[in-house]
Amino acid sequence: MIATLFFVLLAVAVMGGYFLGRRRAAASAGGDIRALHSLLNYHGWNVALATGMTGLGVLLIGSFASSFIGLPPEVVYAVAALAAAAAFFLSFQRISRDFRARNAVESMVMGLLIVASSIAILTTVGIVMSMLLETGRFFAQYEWTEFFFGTTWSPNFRGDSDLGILPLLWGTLYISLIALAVAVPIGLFAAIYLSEYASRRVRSVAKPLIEVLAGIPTIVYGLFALITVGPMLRDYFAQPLGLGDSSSSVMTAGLVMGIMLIPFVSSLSDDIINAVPQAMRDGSLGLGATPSETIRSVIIPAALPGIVGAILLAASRAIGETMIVVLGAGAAATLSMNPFEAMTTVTVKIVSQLTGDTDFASPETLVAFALGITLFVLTLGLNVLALYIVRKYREQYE
Amino acid sequence: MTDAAMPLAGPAPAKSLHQPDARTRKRNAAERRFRLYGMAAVSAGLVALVVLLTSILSQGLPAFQQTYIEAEIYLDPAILDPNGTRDPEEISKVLTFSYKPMIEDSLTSVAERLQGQGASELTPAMLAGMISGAANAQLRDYVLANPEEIGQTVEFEFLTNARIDQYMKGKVTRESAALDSKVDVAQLNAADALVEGGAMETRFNWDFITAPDASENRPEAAGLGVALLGSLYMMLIVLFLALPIGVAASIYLEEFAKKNVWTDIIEVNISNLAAVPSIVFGILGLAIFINWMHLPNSAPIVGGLVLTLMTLPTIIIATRASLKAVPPSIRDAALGVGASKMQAVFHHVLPLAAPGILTGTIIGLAQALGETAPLLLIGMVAFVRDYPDAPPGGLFEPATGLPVQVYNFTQRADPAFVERASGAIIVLLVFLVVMNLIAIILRRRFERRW
Amino acid sequence: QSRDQIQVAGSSTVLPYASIVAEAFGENFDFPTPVVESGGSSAGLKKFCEGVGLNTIDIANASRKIREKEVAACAENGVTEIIEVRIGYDGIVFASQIDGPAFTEFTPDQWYKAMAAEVPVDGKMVANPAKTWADVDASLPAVEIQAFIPGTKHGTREVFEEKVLLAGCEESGALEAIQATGLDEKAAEKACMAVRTDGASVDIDGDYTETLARIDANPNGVGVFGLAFYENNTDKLKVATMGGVAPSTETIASGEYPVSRPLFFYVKKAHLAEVPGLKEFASFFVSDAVAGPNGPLANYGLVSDPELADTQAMIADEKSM
Amino acid sequence: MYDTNEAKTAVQNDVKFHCSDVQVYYGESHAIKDVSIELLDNTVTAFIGPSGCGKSTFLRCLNRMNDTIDICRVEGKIDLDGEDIYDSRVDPVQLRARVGMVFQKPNPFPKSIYDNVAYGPRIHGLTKNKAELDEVVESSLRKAAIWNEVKDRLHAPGTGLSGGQQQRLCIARAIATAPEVLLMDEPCSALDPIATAQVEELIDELRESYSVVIVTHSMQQAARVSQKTAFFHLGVMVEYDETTKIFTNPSDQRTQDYITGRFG
Amino acid sequence: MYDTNEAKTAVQNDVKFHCSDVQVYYGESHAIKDVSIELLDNTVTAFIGPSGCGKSTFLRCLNRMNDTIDICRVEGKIDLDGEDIYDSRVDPVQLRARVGMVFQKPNPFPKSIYDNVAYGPRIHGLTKNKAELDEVVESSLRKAAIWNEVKDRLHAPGTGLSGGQQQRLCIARAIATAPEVLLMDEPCSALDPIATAQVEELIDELRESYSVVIVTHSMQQAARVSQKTAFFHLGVMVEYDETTKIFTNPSDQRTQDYITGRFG
Ligand SMILES: Nc1ncnc2c1ncn2[C@@H]1O[C@H](COP(=O)(O)OP(=O)(O)OP(=O)(O)O)[C@@H](O)[C@H]1O
Ligand SMILES: Nc1ncnc2c1ncn2[C@@H]1O[C@H](COP(=O)(O)OP(=O)(O)OP(=O)(O)O)[C@@H](O)[C@H]1O
Ligand SMILES: [Mg+2]
Ligand SMILES: [Mg+2]
Ligand SMILES: O=P([O-])([O-])[O-]
Repeated sequence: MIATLFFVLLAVAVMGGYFLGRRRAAASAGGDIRALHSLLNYHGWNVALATGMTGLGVLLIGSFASSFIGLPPEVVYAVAALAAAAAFFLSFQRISRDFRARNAVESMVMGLLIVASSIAILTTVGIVMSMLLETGRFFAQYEWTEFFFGTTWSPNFRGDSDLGILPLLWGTLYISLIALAVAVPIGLFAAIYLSEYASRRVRSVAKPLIEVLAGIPTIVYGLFALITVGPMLRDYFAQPLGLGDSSSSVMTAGLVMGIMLIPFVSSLSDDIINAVPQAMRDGSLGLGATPSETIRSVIIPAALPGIVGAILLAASRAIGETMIVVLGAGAAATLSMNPFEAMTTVTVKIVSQLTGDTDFASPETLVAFALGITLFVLTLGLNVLALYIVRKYREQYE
Repeated sequence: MTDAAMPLAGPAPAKSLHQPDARTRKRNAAERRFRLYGMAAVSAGLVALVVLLTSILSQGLPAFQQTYIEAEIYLDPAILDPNGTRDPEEISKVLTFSYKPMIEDSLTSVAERLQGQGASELTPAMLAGMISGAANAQLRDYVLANPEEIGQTVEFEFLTNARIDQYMKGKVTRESAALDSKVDVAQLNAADALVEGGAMETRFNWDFITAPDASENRPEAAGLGVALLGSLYMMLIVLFLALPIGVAASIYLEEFAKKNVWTDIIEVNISNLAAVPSIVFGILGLAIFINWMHLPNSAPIVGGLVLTLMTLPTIIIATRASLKAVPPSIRDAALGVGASKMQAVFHHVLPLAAPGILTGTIIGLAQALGETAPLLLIGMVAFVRDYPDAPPGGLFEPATGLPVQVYNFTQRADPAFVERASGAIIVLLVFLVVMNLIAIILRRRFERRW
Repeated sequence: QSRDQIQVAGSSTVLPYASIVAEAFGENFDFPTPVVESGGSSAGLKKFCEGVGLNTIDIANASRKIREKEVAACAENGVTEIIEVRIGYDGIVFASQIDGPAFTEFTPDQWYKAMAAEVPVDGKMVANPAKTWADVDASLPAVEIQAFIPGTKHGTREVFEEKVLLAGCEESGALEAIQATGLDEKAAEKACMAVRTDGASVDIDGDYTETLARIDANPNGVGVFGLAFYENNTDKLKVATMGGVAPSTETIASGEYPVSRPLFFYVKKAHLAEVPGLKEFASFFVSDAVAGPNGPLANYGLVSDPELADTQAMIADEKSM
Repeated sequence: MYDTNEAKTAVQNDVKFHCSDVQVYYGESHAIKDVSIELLDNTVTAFIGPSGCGKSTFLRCLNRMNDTIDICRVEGKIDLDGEDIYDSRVDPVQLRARVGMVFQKPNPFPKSIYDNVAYGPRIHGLTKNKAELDEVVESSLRKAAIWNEVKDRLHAPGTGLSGGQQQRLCIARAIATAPEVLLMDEPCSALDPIATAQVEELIDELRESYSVVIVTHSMQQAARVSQKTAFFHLGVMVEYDETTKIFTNPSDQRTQDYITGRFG
Repeated sequence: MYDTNEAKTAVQNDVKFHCSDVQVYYGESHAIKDVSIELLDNTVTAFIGPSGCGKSTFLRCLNRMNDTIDICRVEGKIDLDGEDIYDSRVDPVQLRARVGMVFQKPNPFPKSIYDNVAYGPRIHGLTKNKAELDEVVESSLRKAAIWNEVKDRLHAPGTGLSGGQQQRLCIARAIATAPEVLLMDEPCSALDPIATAQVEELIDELRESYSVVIVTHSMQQAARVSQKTAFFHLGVMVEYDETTKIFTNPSDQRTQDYITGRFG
């Protein structure tokens, strides 16, 4: 109730601030708004933003503080409302002909931008914090060397489990590689075709259609892998080649996951390729290059950072995917080179250990957190590498 | 300078434009191949889509149909109001379980009639068994609302039990029924007779879209209402938080932040967040939003926040890439006429980067809409029957989401849930397309070459 | 902060039963329908043990008994008084495609011989040589061994290992033979329960529907899953006897059928006074009309607890563990 | 030898820009070395010198456009009306509003022609209403000698213009904001003689109230429009003097060589 | 009035391009109207005319670069050595290899200077090995009068060059492919007189074996380097004749007005 009141009041103050700010600025200019340092809008925005940001900011800080010192919510709301009112009047008072409202607004917006980017950092901190404690508990109960260098993964209910991460890591790597081997060429060629060859009509239809692939729930892919692709691969490849007769396999999961990842590569790359200035294409075509030569040697290099970003995103999804792996690749943690054998990934085991039936204080459950942190660190390394590569090969046009 | 080495020494002998030379032919062949790969890639994507959609549609469309049966029920005072007081308090003490025998009794005559129409082994209990378990509740609600009708015979329309419904849709056959412990061939015969008599029909089922979930015993009554609302609430939160925050963060990182180790760390960090398995975001949400901030369990607000955090990296990565792709001369031009950097970005760079931003949003939202794992830990993978209120209050009330419903349906034992799972996927995809339609249209308008 | 509805979390095995009860509870009482989360016994208990207060859940479903360590962790967070409610039993059956090979009778020792990673041969442990069921026992069909057993996350797996593999190991005398190779008892038992990883046995990390789908796609496959799943799919599956006993609610309730496990839910006593309807829900859950042999739970596949009356009394008295 | 306009430089004008010891580096490479120069108000100053000698670079220092190039580093002191423009308190935005710029490569916004020109007045709030804005747009386009060509297609995209039209559009865009100083990097390079003459006329007109700095490769143009000329060579400002003096009697041999075309 | 080089036009050369009734439309607007012209081999042809009159547009027709502009539509017939270049059998790639182009706005690839120049020879397989390629790159850069400036930074990005340097880089890039016809859209607009002279020398040299078409706004330049001149006005080719003739005794009044600067 009080919350609703607060937000309604704040909204009114923000909107009112905008109009009053404009009014006052116009008045201070004495009729000729050109005399103002900043546009009327900025004066309005200045009051509005100052009020809104102060109100919300104090509210946030207040509720944060009250989670430690236990203030009643009424007090927090009251303080926030007062602060917002103060900000309103202060910012309103400051309006004058020479007041640099634009700069003020821009610094506030900049503040917002910084807050927005720090959310990513806070998320990371949150993730690490929420997993670190439990990871610590895990390593108190389980030898770290066995975890990192163990080659068997077989948790069991009576304790005394083997929880070596290596087979899981291997599975993760293998499945992701296959998925990327499917998604990257198809996605990239699709992006190229759509942005460079296809007519506008084809493009405007095909692109959103392919994007639907990203929206199909993964369980559908999983069942597709389980029911259709798995048996097919087994009957037509694995068995004739003598590579085993498991219908769940790395290959199944990888292929199906690859299909899901196509739009990640194609749509994002397509936008970036499309953004390469026409002058680059003209330059190359004018030298007698074919469109494909132009694409290969001029456009792709120029679009590289975006393309790498898209591929990384796809890889990230591959690493984080569970349902397709569970249904497509099985749940066996094996260290094998055979792509037609069942394997599993770190993420799958995070989910299954976390949602399983083992005692929640036992290493069998806690290992999920250790797996999470390890994966986090590993992907971090991967991303550093990617950043380095992009920096090295980046070609900035103009 | 040797003539051979120097191309400027003289032009190659003129060749006909109409007859490409060997090298050009080779290059053109390469060009055609390249183009073909592109077409093949696009077709591969489309074929995969068609295959998946076909299987979803063929399995899921029947879920939008449901079989109903008409029956006259004698509202027996002996059961409903044993004391004869007509006191609502008293009537409400009669549990739904007691309504079942009443239905059975009411149907005795119908059963006898049907025995003569080919369903010779039909017992009244079997006939009552053809009616959904939800009928009990339906009757009870009716009686509580109209206590004065007790003692009357009232005509009702009930859902049929899932097996009968599946029979009408051709999934249950006489052969399978013979083996099936949950249905009897006699019931199928009765169903045929009822259909002929006009007391049973299969028609479009809005309830599948609007009704709440139902328990495992009643696949026929399970709907997506709560899940739709939950997904809608969560997507609103994601859209209104992830898009502005993602774009703002990208703008700061790409346009304003000094390029130094710090921003490198943030950059790597964000792409790394994209690789964090979604369930870990659930762990985070549980720790931060529920255990620390004391937001309620199973609430769309928490789901929305968690999905926002999960979607952010996707939007940021896409946005940054497209900001990077805007040529610097555009920024120069704006700065040159005295625009501030902020103005240059918001007035010129952002509109040019819009297609990429929208793509990021489309893909990010698609991902967020289809995600179950993070919701698992914050209590949204649940059985929820009560609709949440309208926002803002409703954001804090329990709800599920469409993918959760899909997941739940696929976990259930009764085979009738299979079509409902696919039906839920169809609804989800329609939701996705509707949600992204604006983005798709906008993106098309912003796309330009320069 | 107030909250209207009861919050339940935990086992996905108990979920169907809990949601049947929740639905009926919502229909019959003036309280809102309880919210039943799934997510696994462990995750549910963990949430349960997070603390006392309205932002924590009221009931945890579990397909196993709460462990000592968990009780301790609970107590640490102030959750000291816990009411343990056993709602019945979950039977675990061995089923295959209805038109598939004749898997109709199994014994634990056959399963042990088929599933063991290593078996003792002449005083040495060697990798399990059995390729077909006929290799295990000539009376079984001569088809490739392809078993779909619950993954290591499932409580069912524990039951399977102990009540089938270990029992079969002992029965067949393999346990002794293993001990004869020089292992101590504990290690020998562990060896008995180690499942082969060469593909003959497939762990199912998903749920029983996955097992069902795999059997569907694999005529020779034998799946291990809950009775309720079988009962809802009798037209597609045929079930095998175990040690000569056919699984049914009666044989399981009487203890004749060896492979079953009890199902529980745990109630936070401190919440009984705070959350409207909590006590009513708990009593309703185990009432005869619901959990009795003719109630909707049994109808769905729960093996009703012969000692249900004790449980009802316990809830009435709010007797904690 | 060239036809210069001596009369106009008779009065000594105020100093607008005072630059001392300016150094510019692109990463390691030292592009501008020790340039010290005073640019006067109400004066057209021409920067001449061989391609790649640093004219654009120096020009971009004057309104801090170099800030946008990551690897570019500026040292030394540049004062505008006595205030150091590289001071940390200086808002480069305000600076650029006062010191406008026409870039060497025409860079219209991918917007309509009208919006291209109206952009500056809009963000600086120079007009009270739409009618005034229309007027500013029209007069700017007229001054930049492009009005006749675009008046029927004001809402067509600016990027769909010919090279020379784009260049004039950019000039119109720059003067629409009415800056105190206008930096023009080869504003007539893509223009035909008539358009060039019109732009030169514009420059001459602007001089009445503003200070103009123009980079040009055409000695004739420098001689025609400027009162002061600076000759750059390999990043060094070799000579800076009255245009008349530079073109008739340069004091440095390199200048002499350059203007007589004996260079290189 | 202008200083032209009559001697060189003495022999009558073969026709290289034969254009008749060429029309170009940008969407609705008719940018080139009824242009018929014969461009000769071993000849430098200059296109002159006011900005926006359609010079670039027509130039781009000659190697079908207009194909890349969606809204652009070309009608009429353009023959290269007797073959219609808009014929459906014609491969624009082969055409463009034979008819090279230097664009009005310098557009170096975001690659190293070396790779920019080596690009054409590489795709056309003009060199046998790295050493040969090096040689081609060097000689092209030398001819474009930029070698000295970039020889120490061949592997620096081409986009980090000054405007004039980029322009010369693009010239080097175009001649490295050794086309039969070279279309140059204001190749010297950003160049100082000395560099301009060097490029003009190059053009003169190229004429020995190729046909060159150059768009220029400088009458002097047209007069210096070309043997034939075409004057465009408002999309119409008003006059096409010997350069000497155009600059001394044009037959059309508009030409007369334009070259004497009385236009507009
Ligand atoms: N972004 C850049 N990165 C690295 N070097 C640069 C960059 N811009 C210019 N340079 C170098 O700095 C020097 C001066 O360049 P500048 O653009 O100032 O020349 P300029 O006098 O304007 O030449 P032009 O008349 O050709 O435009 C040149 O050697 C050029 O290569
Ligand atoms: N992409 C385009 N879309 C629409 N109109 C265009 C386009 N390019 C050029 N035009 C128009 O076509 C006409 C001819 O343009 P063109 O570029 O050929 O002129 P030009 O003679 O090269 O001029 P300049 O000397 O200024 O480069 C002009 O009116 C121009 O505005
Ligand atoms: Mg320059
Ligand atoms: Mg042009
Ligand atoms: O979900 P479960 O804990 O019953 O496997």
